[in-house]
Amino acid sequence: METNMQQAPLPARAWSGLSIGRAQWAPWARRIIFFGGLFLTWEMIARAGIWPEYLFPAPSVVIGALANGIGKGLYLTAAWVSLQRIAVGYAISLAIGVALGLLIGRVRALNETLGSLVLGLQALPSVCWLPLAILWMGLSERAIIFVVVMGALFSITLGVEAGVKNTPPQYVKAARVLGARGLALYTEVVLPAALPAILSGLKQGWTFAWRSLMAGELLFYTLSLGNLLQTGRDLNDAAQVMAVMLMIIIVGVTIDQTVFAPLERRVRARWGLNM
Amino acid sequence: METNMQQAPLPARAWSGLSIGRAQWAPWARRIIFFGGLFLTWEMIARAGIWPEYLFPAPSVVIGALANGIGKGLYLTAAWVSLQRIAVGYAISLAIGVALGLLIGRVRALNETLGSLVLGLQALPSVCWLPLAILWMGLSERAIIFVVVMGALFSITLGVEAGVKNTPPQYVKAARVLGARGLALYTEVVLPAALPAILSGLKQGWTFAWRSLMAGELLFYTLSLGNLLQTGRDLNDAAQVMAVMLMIIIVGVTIDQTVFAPLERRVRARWGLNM
Amino acid sequence: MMTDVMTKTDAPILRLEGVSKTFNGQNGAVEALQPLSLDVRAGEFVCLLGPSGCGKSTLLNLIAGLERPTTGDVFANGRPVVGPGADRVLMFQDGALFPWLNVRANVEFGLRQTGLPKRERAGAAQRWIDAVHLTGFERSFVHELSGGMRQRVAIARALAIDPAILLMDEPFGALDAMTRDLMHRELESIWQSTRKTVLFVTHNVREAVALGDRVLVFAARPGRIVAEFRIDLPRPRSLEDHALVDQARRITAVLREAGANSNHSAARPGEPG
Amino acid sequence: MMTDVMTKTDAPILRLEGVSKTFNGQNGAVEALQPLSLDVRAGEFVCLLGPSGCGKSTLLNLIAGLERPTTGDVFANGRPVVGPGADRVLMFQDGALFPWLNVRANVEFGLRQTGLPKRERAGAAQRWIDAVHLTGFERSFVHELSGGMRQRVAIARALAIDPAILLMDEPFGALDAMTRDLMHRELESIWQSTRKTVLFVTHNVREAVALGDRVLVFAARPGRIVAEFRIDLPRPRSLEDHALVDQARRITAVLREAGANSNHSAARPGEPG
Amino acid sequence: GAPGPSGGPANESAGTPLTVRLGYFPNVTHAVAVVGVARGTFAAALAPTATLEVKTFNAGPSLIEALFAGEIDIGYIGPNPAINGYVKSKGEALRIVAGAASGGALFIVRPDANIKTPADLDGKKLATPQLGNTQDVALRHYLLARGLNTIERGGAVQIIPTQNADILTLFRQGGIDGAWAPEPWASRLILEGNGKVFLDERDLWPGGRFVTTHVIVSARFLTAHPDGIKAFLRAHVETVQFINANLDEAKKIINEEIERITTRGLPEAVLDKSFETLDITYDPVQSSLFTSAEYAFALGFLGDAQPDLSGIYDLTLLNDVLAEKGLAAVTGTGQ
Ligand SMILES: Nc1ncnc2c1ncn2[C@@H]1O[C@H](COP(=O)(O)OP(=O)(O)OP(=O)(O)O)[C@@H](O)[C@H]1O
Ligand SMILES: Nc1ncnc2c1ncn2[C@@H]1O[C@H](COP(=O)(O)OP(=O)(O)OP(=O)(O)O)[C@@H](O)[C@H]1O
Ligand SMILES: [Mg+2]
Ligand SMILES: [Mg+2]
Repeated sequence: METNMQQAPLPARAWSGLSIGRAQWAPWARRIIFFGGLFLTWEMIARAGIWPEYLFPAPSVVIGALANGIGKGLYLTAAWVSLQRIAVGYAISLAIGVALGLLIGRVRALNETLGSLVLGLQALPSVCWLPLAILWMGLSERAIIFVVVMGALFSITLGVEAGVKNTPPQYVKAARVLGARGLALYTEVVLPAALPAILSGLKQGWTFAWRSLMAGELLFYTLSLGNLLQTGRDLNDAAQVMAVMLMIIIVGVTIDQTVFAPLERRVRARWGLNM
Repeated sequence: METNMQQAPLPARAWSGLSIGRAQWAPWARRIIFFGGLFLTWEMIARAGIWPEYLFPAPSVVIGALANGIGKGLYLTAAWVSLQRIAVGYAISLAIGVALGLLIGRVRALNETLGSLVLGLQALPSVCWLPLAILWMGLSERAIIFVVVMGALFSITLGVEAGVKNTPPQYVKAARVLGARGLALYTEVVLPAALPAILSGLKQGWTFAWRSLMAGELLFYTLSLGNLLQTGRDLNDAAQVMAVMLMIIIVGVTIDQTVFAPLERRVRARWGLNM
Repeated sequence: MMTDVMTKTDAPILRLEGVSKTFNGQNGAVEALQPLSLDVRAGEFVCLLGPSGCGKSTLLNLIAGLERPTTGDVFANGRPVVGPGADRVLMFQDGALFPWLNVRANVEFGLRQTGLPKRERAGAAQRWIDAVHLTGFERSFVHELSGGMRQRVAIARALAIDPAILLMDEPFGALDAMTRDLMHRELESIWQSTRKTVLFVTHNVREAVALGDRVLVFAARPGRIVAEFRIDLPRPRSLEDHALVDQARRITAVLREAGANSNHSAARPGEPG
Repeated sequence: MMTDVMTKTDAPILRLEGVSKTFNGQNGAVEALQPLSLDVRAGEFVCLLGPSGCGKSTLLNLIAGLERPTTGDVFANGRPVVGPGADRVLMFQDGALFPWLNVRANVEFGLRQTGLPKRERAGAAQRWIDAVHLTGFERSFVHELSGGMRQRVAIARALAIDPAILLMDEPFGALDAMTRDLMHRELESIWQSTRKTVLFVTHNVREAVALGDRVLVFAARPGRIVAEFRIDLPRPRSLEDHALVDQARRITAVLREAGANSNHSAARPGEPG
Repeated sequence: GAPGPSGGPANESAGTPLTVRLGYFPNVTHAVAVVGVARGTFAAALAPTATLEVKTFNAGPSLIEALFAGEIDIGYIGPNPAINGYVKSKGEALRIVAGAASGGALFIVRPDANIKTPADLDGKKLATPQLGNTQDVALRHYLLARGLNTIERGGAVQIIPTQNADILTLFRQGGIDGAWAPEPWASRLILEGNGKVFLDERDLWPGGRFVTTHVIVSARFLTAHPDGIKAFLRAHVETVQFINANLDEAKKIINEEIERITTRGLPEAVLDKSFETLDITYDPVQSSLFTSAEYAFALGFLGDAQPDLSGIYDLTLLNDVLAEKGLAAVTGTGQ
């Protein structure tokens, strides 16, 4: 049996090495073609002159603005400031949101009360939180982070709640008869069983953290993406607005590709969800 | 055998009627206690005078403002206008988002390209869409609805995508060997299998439709919740801001309780997800 | 046909008093179990036989504490059952393995709940993985296993936590004859050395006779016990033993009648297709 | 030990040429099937026996077109298999019923894909529901059924679409003896009246002998066919028939050896617990 | 700057040096604040008893909220938010202690909209920055006075309150025919949107003066630290004088500051044009505030009862400072 077990792995490993190599390049090629095509189309539409350039600039103009902003060091500093805020805000939302989502998803009385409230609160635009942020946190970083948390928290909560609610009951039953109780039941069964679904909630939460950050950064002037965006808009500088949009999209796609997508892929492979 | 089958149902139906009656009241009692307690706490904090009333009004003041606004017919007209917009915007987002989510969730090449883009686009605050809305739609209802769609669409897409990706592959395999192909595979298997997860995406999408509506309505002034909110803030009328927030929460909770929650309950019962 | 359930002199480890269960489904109510009383002595090996849908799984769920009876009470060790307990472990018909854990972690799951130190846990888990012949698959995930292998992991997982009462729902259904044979011997020796109490659901009459001290035969719609057999054959028993085969044949006859009394008596439908 | 797979004079409905499958799991690669060639005549009833994890389900998956072979090719009706087709239907080991559909809709599922009119669909579905003795449960949902009932729904669902090749993965594993008996007769009569080609995985040697024209015995790790038996006993066959029992005994011996040659030869682990 | 230790609404704790927290917009209408901060005039005037801390905002509501929350003590702000803040806090939160700018609002029209006389405005689409703000009220009052009715009142003129940035977009696109906008938007409508001046709002006011920017102070801070405010106002008046005496240098400072804070300066032409209609002054032009409030009330913007604005001004400190410097006092207190 020992020999039987060892016989197979050798050729297969070489094989899997190959196929991973292949699998890693194809997506990037696709991505490059896709985004390249997108930019090309955009450029062509912009050049066709259907819309005035000051409203619908070509990507070359936008990238020029971006390069200029980055060259002056402004955009990178701004992005760095914003990234720090979003990191902190997202981390806080994550911690509270996961706990809250677990509770709401599994405790029926909480679901009926707090759950509805969360859904209501989530519908509130970030601008509603600005006065309270100033009132409770003062004119400080904390106020901005508060706005980020208010924007992302409920989204994460709802995502976790949904994941947890849709946990196949069979797993919970199995865990209960095996002696899992209280917290362990949540952390060792409900949470991992729901992880594929929860991950999508976290992804949504991440994007809403961005949205709220852009609103929160308008509380007062600091060099940040939110203010660059607003300044661009105030000056009717479509190129700057789009450059900031591009930065948000690039950061978003990068985070997706380096954090969420691999995580999701691994989780799904492990959970046997790939077809 | 006939008699055996008919024997059981009789007592059980009476029984289930009873338990439904019981089950329907308890949640409402809990909800009333919960929200009642919430308002009481809020009132007490506000009355304690830690924060100035013009920044942190008591619920009684807010409800006064609400009653006044409703009494004058303003709030209801505004809510009606906003509700119509959100209904249209949400319906459009739903149709496109479900289709897009299905595609992204199941077609790998699309996932790697369009999927990332959606994630990036979702991170954009609604304010980014305002100039493009004016550019493409002009000063019309369509511009506002465009903003709503841009706000909710990607959230719904991501929700559907996640649900679809996490479809147990066993179901798809079974459907394929039973002859399901192409569209039928999606509409008859992937979509229903993912429905519990998709519902949560739709719920999130609904709340983000609200957020975007509030931003979109600022495009130009019309009597609407978004403008009442902004006017409230411009006038430093905290009571009005909170009254509008309250309206949003109330509408949100109502929609949750009358549309999403029962839908979710039914789906989960049918899918056997209740424990 | 219904024989009275006998009571033992020693206190039963498991006692069911007028336990019944009715489900309210989309299809109206289904009386899964009619009121039923049953005593099980500590160390007894009870096999449950019966047509599909007669309430065997439901009964195990009630004893495990996963479902509450519609009427009646379940007592384990004299205490009423209000939920799952470490004294009773249920092995599910479909395995219900955790897909996010590999084989080793699945087997260790119950042990981790008891707070057993890591080293001992690993040792115990490995012993059970070896016992179900999955050595070398410790790090595989559930979806990488065959049907029979999954069932074996489920068995190892249930046995690893060493409960007083083992509730096994068709545990050997997906096993090949040889593994099944091995598992019979394994289970019997565990049972004999630890004097566990076992409730064992199976569709295999000979398996029931080979393993059980007592065999309960259920009928369906509504679910109820229609017969009870004591098996006094000496152990270890062989599936080929004449006395065993005879006993099995008698039970099969009763079972057939139980089936005939429930829905199988329906006229055979016309040949479809 | 390995006997050559025989070729028939009439064109085989199913032909496997050097088909092998290796999985790359978290635990390294597993060679589920060594290169294997096999011809199946139209109308043949082939039973697959073998220890757990020897690649039986994998083989059916390959034929169904759900997995692509690592090497080799599968031909159905002379055309290479590149995906699932209406000519081959696979019944899964775990049923894989759709929880959002009730019993009737599950059975109708395949028929709906063929575009059969509603009325005919309902009629055919009802016939099959009756055939698996689930009359009265048409509107129940999957989670409201017992394990055996689910298996029966899966059987009805697969048979309803009337494919030329039926791939059945332990279809009767969760059935009680009597239903199993009925289903045997049902399946045999369907097979005889429609001359379907059946590949049937089971762990029950007597079942294999009772149903099959041919019985293939697999060994595990790596998965391969180690023996092949033609069963020429007259039909209908009885499980109690002497010739059948003898044949089964011979196959069991081979099977035991096949098992012994794969991982069961590992030293029995120490008594745990 | 680094967040100061001065939390809470107070600053009342004696002993520790006083921190004066100033809020303003990096904008041409806030020129006094921008220049005063940049040249260190405020900080110098407050030293050594108090230090200056600045926060810059981009919208009125945030600044007022910060003042309400006790996060800033002094602010530069337009008449609308000042009135709203005063009314909403029932006169508790703030006082206007000086003016900072006058003028700087123009009615710009598109050349191809063919608007020559007020009568041509009928049936046109006109934009204002915000429903009920100074420009919105001015436009509505202007129309009403000329017998033109808006759509809401059964007329044909459509007024579209929309954000300044969108006004420019719509103007360029031809989505609107004209806009009543403050500087620097008015200048940008002219320079970037090719707009024509239909009316300079100064022409509507006696002496061509109407308030555009104020200095407001938290009422509590004013009571607790009148000396600090006085010192600040001294610097304020000096800065006004400096700007008026050195307009070119001031413009340069302003644009540098705007660029420093928002990363982007204004085009020089826009800046120059803005200062053509904008007057930098410490006079709060009280009468214009009251008049504008009356118009607003008549148009239904200030609620059901005419708000009592009598206590909104506290100009004694400003007049003290003016007296010190031998300048004429600002007049016209009360209605
Ligand atoms: N997706 C997979 N990834 C990795 N290994 C797999 C995968 N699927 C199957 N295997 C391995 O392939 C081998 C054969 O599996 P298969 O399911 O075909 O066995 P089987 O003969 O059907 O067994 P059983 O009788 O227990 O159902 C097993 O060793 C299993 O671990
Ligand atoms: N959640 C449920 N809702 C409604 N009916 C149910 C539910 N669970 C079980 N039933 C019904 O109860 C009856 C008994 O089911 P049970 O699973 O106990 O049968 P079983 O004896 O284990 O059968 P099998 O041998 O097929 O596993 C069946 O008729 C089934 O349809
Ligand atoms: Mg069962
Ligand atoms: Mg298998």
